[in-house]
Amino acid sequence: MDSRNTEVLIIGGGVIGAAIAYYTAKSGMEVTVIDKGDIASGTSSRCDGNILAIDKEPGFDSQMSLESQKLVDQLSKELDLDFEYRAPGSILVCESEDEMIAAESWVERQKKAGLSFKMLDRNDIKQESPYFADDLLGGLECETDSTINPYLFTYSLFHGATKYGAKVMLRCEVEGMSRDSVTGLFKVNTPKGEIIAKKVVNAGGIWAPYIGNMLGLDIPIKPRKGHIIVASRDMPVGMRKVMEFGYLMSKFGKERTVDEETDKYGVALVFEPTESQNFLIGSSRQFVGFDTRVDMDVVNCIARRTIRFYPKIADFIIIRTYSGLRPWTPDHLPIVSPVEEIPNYYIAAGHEGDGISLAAITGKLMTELLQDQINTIIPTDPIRYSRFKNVSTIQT
Amino acid sequence: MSKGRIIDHPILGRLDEREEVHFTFDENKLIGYEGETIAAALLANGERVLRCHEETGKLRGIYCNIGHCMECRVNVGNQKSVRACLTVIQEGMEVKSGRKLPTPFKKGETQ
Amino acid sequence: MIDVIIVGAGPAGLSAANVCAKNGLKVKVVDEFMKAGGRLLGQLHEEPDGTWWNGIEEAKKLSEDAQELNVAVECGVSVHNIKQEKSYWKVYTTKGDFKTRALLLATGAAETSLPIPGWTLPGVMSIGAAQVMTNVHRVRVGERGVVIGINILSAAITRELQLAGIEVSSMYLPGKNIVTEDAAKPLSTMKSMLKVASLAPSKLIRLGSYFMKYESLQSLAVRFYPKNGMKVWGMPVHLRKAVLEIVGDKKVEGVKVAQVDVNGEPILSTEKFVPADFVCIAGGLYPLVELAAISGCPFQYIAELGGHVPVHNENMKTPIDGLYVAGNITGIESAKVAMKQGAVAGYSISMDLLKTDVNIEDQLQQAINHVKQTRNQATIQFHPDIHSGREKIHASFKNTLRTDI
Amino acid sequence: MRDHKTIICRCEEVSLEDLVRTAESYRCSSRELKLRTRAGMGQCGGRTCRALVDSITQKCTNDSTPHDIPLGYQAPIRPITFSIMGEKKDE
Repeated sequence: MDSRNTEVLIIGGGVIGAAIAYYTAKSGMEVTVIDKGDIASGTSSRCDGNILAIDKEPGFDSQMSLESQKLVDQLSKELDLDFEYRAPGSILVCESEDEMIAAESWVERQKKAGLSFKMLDRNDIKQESPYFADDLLGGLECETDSTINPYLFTYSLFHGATKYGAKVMLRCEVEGMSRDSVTGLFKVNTPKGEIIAKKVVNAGGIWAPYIGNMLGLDIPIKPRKGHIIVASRDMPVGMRKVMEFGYLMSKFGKERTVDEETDKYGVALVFEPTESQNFLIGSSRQFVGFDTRVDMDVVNCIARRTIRFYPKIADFIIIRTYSGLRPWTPDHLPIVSPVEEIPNYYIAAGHEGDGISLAAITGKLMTELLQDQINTIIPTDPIRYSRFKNVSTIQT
Repeated sequence: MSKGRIIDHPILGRLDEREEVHFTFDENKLIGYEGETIAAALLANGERVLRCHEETGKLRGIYCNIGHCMECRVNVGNQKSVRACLTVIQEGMEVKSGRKLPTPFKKGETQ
Repeated sequence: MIDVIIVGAGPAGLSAANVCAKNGLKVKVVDEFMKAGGRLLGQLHEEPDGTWWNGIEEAKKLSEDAQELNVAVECGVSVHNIKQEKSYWKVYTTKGDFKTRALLLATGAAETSLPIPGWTLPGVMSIGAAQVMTNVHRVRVGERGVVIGINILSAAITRELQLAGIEVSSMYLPGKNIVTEDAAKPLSTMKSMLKVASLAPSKLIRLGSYFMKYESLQSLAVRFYPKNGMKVWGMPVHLRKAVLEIVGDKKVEGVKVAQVDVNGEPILSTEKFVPADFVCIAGGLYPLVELAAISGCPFQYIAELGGHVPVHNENMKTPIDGLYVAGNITGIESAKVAMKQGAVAGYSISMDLLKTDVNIEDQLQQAINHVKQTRNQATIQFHPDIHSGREKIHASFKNTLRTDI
Repeated sequence: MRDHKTIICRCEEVSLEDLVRTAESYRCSSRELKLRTRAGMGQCGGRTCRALVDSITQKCTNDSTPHDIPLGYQAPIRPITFSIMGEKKDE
């Protein structure tokens, strides 16, 4: 059996692993990435692609996204492979007075946190797209939000990482892991041989708890399923990402005044025009284990929600659907952190629906953590693993 | 019936007389026969080009003729992506060829 | 709730429907095409005994039987999804969603492509498209065309075009590239054509039977293949010429043809333009398995059956409860075999839904025997090793533990 | 209108040359080849090109065809409108 040594072993070939690989390799570290499947073969190719601040809790959360946006803008210039980057901003639309009031306070808080948000009135909404329902009252805008193709972004990061010397081993599942108490080295068993690593980064997404469990960790991440509809090329409906304000409610588990099914499946409209002029339309949120099959009842519900906001696209053509599992954490923030009880073991997972948004900042931060830098690009406390120390059972 | 049709066939016999159906293709008035598909009626009228590729503008006609390839998709009234090869023509039907669409996000094109 | 929904009103689907209905089951058949019959529609060939196999008539007979038996045959309906629930299947269609106790997928086959520069031009169509246009719609696909791809299906359909008075000037091999490779080799094409004795011209058979007996002489047979092709029904079949490009401005105007060496590599100095106002692409057939794939049914890749096929047994049952398959979705064979398979599926479903009737079990066994007999007697054999393909898939059923998803 | 490229995916106009180059560069699966090039991602759901894409993958990676279908199918397997998809239906 082969045996190889590496300074940093990243477990997970999704967008998070890709970004960490890129920044660590670029910083001169010796990096190996392993994945049980292919690059971007899990959640990172079963999602939509946005670097959003608009839907982040004002404060640390939205600032983290803003930093990520800046990094992605840089990446769009420094990486060789195009990943369909655009930065047209994004909007949230409101369907009730209550939502408008909530939106105003959202905008105020985001502005206070230093982000460029503003309210939109009925007229602005009409200007935004002639396809919108007439009864929408207004909404809000985040000017800095950007959009990318998630799997092309992942491919591009890996392409960049390998140019800086990163090694990528695919179809290479972690079968077991141990840490030598004397040398402190990690021994990782894979079908392609043993890997000895000084440092390990668990970027396993929904599988992070499974990987963590090999060293006795209890990582509070659960798969939360989301569906997306792909609609075929048609006339441009709008130029940028649109979400209904209710998306925030659904994301943060707040009460909404919607019909039973919409509530049950956590359906909230998310609309994204892609570079190939298709439309990606979501969204849903369900805890149904690791079942990735598309549930047509959920898709029906999303289609109804779409028509509610865009009645004029009822005759547009749906060409396929897909669903992905988002790595959910109890407080909706990711874990990007060293693990105190296991020196040189790190976790970068649990981004739920924000993995694409936060990949760049995660990669950058993890590189700094791996190098034991004191001054990091963003504060690390809110996303430390240790915040879950006292959470013994995960509540959904 | 027009010259595009196979009226007499040595094994299948003579084509039955059928009712005419009047329809338009991109505003041109054409005649087909009851029970036939848009694709058949258009080909019998000498129309080979049914649409162009939405992005590149390259011309397309029927390819598989049994609903698999989607190449013959046309617009019928307000309906998009109607497969000409599976859809029976109706009196007064307005058939429109598929056109090139704007691609505002393609690199090198104006937003 | 409906007892049986059958997707596909072709030879397999209709035969199955009629058997189920005879046994008293409530049956609904849906099909995308506007007429029932599936691939039967358009088939027209002379049997060895001189009679004509007219698929349209066969389809009519099956449809009439279905009507008499009160089978609900709904055409112009597309199924876009299926889902297994606890005790039934849900079938999602463009005309509403339905529940059924048993679901039979008889979705047939789709055509394999032979990509050649210019094949997206209007006027280029699959060979099956030309067949349907000619025999079903009775519309001329053009005045003078060429066929690219020499195989059993293209030979049979080219003959049908000729019967309808449509001139096919030549049949050519496809220009060789990484994906057309197998269809672009003169030797393997010749071998496969020799297996269709009834369709091959006598001169070809003579040449073939002399040379092809000996492995070492096989390439000689190809080497001596006439440069101007060999005439079949008055039309040259070129095993030593390939279409390198389909040419035209707004639609097909012709093809660029060159001689090829024994390996199918073009000899560029021999390029010639051949005018044509239509071109047919004949790459063969593969099982159309989409619905089976989204049902979660396990698959096997079996080249002899034409590609990926859902795992099933001789009774046409898949390992998934209440899900059955019949016809070309289970492997590429003639419509006659599909009809017999449909009957098997019909008895199999009847037995499972009605439980007790011993009589059905006998009939099921008989029907299975009929499939084998029909297969053995087939004049058109799409794949010479069909028997071994069938054995493989049936064996895989035994190996598949029921996958509870 | 002359185009000497060999188109494999007619819906997304992906050429043989692009597919072979990508398959050879990344030695990747059919699915990754699809995602990198868009071959098979158009309206026909890959019915016209999936076998071709699979064969390019195999030839460029020297793999044999797997028994699991390399390019997965996703419902709806026929294009349908939002209004059909979103209909509230009583069964």
